[in-house]
Amino acid sequence: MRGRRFNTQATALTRQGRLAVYPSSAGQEACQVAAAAVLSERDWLFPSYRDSLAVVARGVDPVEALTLLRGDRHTGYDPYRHRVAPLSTPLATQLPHAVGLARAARLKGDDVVALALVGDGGTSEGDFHEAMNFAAVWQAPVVFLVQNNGFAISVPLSKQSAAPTLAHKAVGYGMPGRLVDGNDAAAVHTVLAEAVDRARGGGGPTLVEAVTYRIDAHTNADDATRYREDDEVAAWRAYDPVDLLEGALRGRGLLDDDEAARVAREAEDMAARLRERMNEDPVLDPMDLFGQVFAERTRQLDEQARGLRAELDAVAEAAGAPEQEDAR
Amino acid sequence: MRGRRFNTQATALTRQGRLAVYPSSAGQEACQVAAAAVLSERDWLFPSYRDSLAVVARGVDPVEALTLLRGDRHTGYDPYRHRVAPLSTPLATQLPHAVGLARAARLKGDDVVALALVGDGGTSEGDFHEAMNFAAVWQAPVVFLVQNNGFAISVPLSKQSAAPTLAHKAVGYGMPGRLVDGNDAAAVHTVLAEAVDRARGGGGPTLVEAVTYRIDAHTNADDATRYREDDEVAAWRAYDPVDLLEGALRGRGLLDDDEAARVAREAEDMAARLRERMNEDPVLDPMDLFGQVFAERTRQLDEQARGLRAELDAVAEAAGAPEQEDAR
Amino acid sequence: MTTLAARPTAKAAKPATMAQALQRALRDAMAEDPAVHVMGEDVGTLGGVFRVTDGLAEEFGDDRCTDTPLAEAGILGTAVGMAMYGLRPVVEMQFDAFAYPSFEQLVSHVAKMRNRTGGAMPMPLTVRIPYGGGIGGVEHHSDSSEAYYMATPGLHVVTPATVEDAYGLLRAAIASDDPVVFLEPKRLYWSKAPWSPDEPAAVEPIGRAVVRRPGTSATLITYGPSLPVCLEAAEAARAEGWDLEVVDLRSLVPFDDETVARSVRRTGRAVVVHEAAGFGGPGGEIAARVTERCFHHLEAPVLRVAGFDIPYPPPMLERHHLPGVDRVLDAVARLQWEAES
Amino acid sequence: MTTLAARPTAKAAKPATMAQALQRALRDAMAEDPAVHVMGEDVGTLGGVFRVTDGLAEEFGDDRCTDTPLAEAGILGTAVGMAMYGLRPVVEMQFDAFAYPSFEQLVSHVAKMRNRTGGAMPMPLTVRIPYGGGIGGVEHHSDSSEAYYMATPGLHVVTPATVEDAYGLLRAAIASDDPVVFLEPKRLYWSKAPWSPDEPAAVEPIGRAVVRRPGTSATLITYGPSLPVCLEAAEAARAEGWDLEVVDLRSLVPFDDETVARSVRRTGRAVVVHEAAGFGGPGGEIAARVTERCFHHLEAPVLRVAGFDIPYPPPMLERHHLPGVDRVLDAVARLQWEAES
Ligand SMILES: Cc1ncc(C[n+]2csc(CCOP(=O)(O)OP(=O)(O)O)c2C)c(N)n1
Ligand SMILES: Cc1ncc(C[n+]2csc(CCOP(=O)(O)OP(=O)(O)O)c2C)c(N)n1
Ligand SMILES: [Mg+2]
Ligand SMILES: [Mg+2]
Repeated sequence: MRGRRFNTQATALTRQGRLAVYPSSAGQEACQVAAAAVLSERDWLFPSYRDSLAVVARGVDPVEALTLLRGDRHTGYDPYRHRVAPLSTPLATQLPHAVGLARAARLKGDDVVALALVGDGGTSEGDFHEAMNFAAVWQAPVVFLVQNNGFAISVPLSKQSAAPTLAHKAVGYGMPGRLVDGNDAAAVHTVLAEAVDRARGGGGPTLVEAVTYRIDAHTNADDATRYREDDEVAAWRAYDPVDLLEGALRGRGLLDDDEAARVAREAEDMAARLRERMNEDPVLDPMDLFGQVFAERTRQLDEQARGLRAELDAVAEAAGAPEQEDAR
Repeated sequence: MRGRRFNTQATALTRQGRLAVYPSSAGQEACQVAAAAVLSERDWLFPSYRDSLAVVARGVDPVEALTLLRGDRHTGYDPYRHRVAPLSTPLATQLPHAVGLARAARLKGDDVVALALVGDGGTSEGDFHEAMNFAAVWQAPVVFLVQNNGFAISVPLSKQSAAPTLAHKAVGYGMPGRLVDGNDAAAVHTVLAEAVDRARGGGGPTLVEAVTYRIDAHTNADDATRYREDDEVAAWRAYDPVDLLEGALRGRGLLDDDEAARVAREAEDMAARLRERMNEDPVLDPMDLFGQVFAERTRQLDEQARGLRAELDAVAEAAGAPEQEDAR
Repeated sequence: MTTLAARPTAKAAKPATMAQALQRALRDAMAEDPAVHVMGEDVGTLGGVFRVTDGLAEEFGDDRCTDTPLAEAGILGTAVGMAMYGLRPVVEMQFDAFAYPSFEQLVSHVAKMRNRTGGAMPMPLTVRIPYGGGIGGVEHHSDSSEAYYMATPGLHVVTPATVEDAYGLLRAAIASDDPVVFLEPKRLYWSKAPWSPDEPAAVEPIGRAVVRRPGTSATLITYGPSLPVCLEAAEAARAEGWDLEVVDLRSLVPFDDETVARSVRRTGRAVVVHEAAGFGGPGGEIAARVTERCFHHLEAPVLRVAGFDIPYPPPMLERHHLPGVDRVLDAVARLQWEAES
Repeated sequence: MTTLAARPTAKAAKPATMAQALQRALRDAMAEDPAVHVMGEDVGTLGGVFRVTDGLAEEFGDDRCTDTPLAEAGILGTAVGMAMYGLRPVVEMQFDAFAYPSFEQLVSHVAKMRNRTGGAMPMPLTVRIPYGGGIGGVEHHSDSSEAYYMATPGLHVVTPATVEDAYGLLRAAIASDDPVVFLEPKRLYWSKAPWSPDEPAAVEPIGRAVVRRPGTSATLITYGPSLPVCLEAAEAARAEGWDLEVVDLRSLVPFDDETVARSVRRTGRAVVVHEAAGFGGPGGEIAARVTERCFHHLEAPVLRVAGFDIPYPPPMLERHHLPGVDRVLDAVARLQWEAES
């Protein structure tokens, strides 16, 4: 529910120009939340660009999780604080990172599992293949979660793969593959938990395919009517992961109207706080451009920094304005 | 038999310095010869750097097939003459080429199948994955033959893959996978022929794994004793594909001593001719360096060619020698 | 070489965008030659994320304009195979940084295939790559990757800066029997110029630079996304008494030494302007060759205005990174004018 | 910057090869710091195809010196993950052209990770790449790929030309908290120099060029495989009355402008020498920055002697492609000496 509100709020922020772009995970909240929930504190999450909700669910400050998409900085959070790798834009490239980190942790004797997220489209990349193979050969404690939402932007799964399921890809690496209803939060959680346990216990990697659907367009910049039918969307809307979870909880007597109202209020509060904070203009210092390229700034970058400093000073002087400038 | 002689002759040529390097396919002759034999004239073969024997078996002049390794030119043959792509040194990169060519032929309505060769090590590359996937999605008329010879240079299969067999990799792409004894020429031929027929009939791609062994070192420059036991080699030597075939043919009465002697003589002749021709110094024109970079030589290359011409002329003048120089 | 005004002076009906001109070039090439095949991610039904392939799948079918699986090495690798069989693939890479997975196919096969087969196997394929910044893209969506392609013998590297050239150069790229890396300046996709789709411009031969603005004081050498910046700078420079010539390279490979050197010999001063990082970027090559050819005509060293030597910055800071009019004028001011007076 | 003789003057016992010095650098780094992990194709049991990792798996175990599956993007990508966890991976690419599959990981992650995380996530990894020609390799085994890495902000690019530097620079690369592309000149692997493995050279800080041979007439600027060629040319030039200074860059990034400019200001003439193709190669950048800094000291344009703008040729023709002593002397002769007398 909070996840849904996060998505609608973020999408709303793009309309207000407060986010440059937002790849919504509406419809995929079960996967997003389960991926975060299944990990212990010392584990690592490797998100792709669509997974900012999972990042938030892992504990990262929502504003920090959104800076990449707001445009004020790249990764807005310290990856080490909550053990969340940067949101990865180049598809599937985060998968070998997860494998390497998992292996490194195991070599050091640390009890760490890495969970890496990728889309159905991303499974076609060579990096997917190489990461799966390295993970299997090394028996690294890593779990791959494919969120199969049926599309890679406009390209449907049928043009992406001829495999019976994406989970079948596990066979070729000698690792277990699991297929799960990606809109059933409890089911996703169960399957992932099993995989995480196996990894933790030395049983090696698992590939999990969660079948789900992207309710929104690819990003706010995309026009999804070009490539899919309203009917299809409507059908998936009716099979909503948030509703499903609510129904299941109510069915088992774990949620009543009061509780539901409380959660809804909390989600509204969160969205309001997020809206408010995102409406603040970030204060940026252009001189930061040079500070983190290398451990020590090279002389060439010193020189370029001096040049920019002089330009900014000249502008500031001309305007009689303070030197620190705001970003828009 | 001729194949074996080709390998021993080529290896011998490296010792005489007539080949810069030779990656022998001794032990893999059954695969090499079957791969060529199974194709019809209009089909295409996509060899890797180890497959010069298959190239020769396809009809390419042995000297032309060896120029790459002798060092006088890159691809020594016209790929269109026998429909053989250049020997590919960057591993697995030839696989997407085969898929693209097969697709192009089908789009043009031509009855063409592409057969692509790759090693066990090459299956780990991203290009293998992407080629398999494109082939399956496009149902392209292509056959992938993995010659699993147990090693990628020094790295044994156990460090390369955790899959039950490499043929299992087919599952993840939705294509048939076949496992075959790579030292049994008849079996390899049968399995490949089936796959080629399926491709030709519109049934799409097949992955074939042929289990075999590299009897020689990786190349003449390699020292295989560093990474494998003599026992292992001896065991595989005893399971020799040429002997196996001879035994099978004799068993079925298709080969007698006279015939065997005739084939042996032919192989010796071929080797002798090859030795003789390879001992001729190739005549090379350094000016060829500039001729085939682009369809039309750029002004910059014209200028560089003039520079080299002047250098060569100066050398020739100083030596009083003819301008055309030989290559060593 | 011809001297053209900045805006092409076609007998145009209404203005068209660069994206539209590119689309039209693809369309006309496909209509004329059945060997031309377009392929890439989202190029079919969607018409590409920049809509450059809009309508092509509808008009020519999925087999001529194909949505591929999401794998750039696979896209380029299969295109190589198609070219081997006589087709003329036009590959779209979705963004600059997403062409990198195909780097091995590009360098080791596309660029080398003709040469390594003694001319038997040409590679008549075009790789379209939207490049550069200025559109507020998140990281990995704004790289200027032209230096990589320039450093790879066997490739032609072409980039249009005007609507008319977008059409003319893309037609030439597709018609070329050599592989062309065709770099499309993202931030000019929506630039407009009077250009009639019914009378599209002529095919513009690859390899010829053009003087976009004649001038006498100094030469600005540029290409692609930086052309408008240079033209604006040249206008602004008039106030300072400088009459700047602006050369649009259009083709980075082959490089038009004649046009560039002729201009610099005349003006005696030059600044190279591009978005790519300065160090190891195209400007070094350009400055070096201009200096080799014009040394005794130069009043000052050839200067460079380029992106900083940093990974491309986040959207809110990109304007500080991109070479702008002021930075170009600063460089012009440093061309040692005292020496003259 | 220090002025050294061409051959390091260590208190050496017997001569060692560059390959041995590199092996020793890896060994010492691994012995000192358990975070150092070596990985790549055939680096374990075999000791690498050039034997640079010889004995490391035996001494430190398979987990510290690891034979990986055959997939370069996977090797570098998993190394990135290991670096994220605090290790110091040293990756071996088997040959220059076989590093290309890992290009996306290198450009989009290795080079950018520190920057894109605001400094939180450094990438203390080293990518060792044997590069260049001259050893009779078949195609795809002799590329000079340094221009690609120079054009990628965020990487250090280092290349030794002497046995002593091989040790000192590799130690520095591994110790660096920034990613270093460490380019090993293939044809110098078996070059020898007096160098005592028991008293290995000091760690040589990255970023400092060195004058290998002092001279007064002109400066040869070079690095890696071309250093011996330049030293030989400098000897031969004495007969022509030229006293050539030879600068070995050692580090292409960061670039030591001071040492290079100081030399060229003094000599007034310069030639850049490298194997990589001239167009778009390192020489353009070097010539441009030298000219920017030394313009009024230059008697002639900075010239370049480089590989031709062609795919690397087959072994039997490579000697025509590689810059040799004669070609260097020719360039020196074109440095407009008439003007002086
Ligand atoms: C290497 C690479 N190629 C192309 C892109 C451009 N791109 C961004 S998202 C996307 C589709 C991704 O589809 P999928 O993996 O299914 O994830 P989803 O968007 O559905 O979550 C593409 C092609 C990219 N980011 N990285
Ligand atoms: C992309 C790439 N990486 C590395 C190499 C170097 N290399 C040449 S052969 C070889 C091993 C190949 O093993 P396999 O695929 O099993 O084929 P085999 O040699 O056994 O026939 C390696 C690593 C290469 N040629 N291409
Ligand atoms: Mg998807
Ligand atoms: Mg093998």
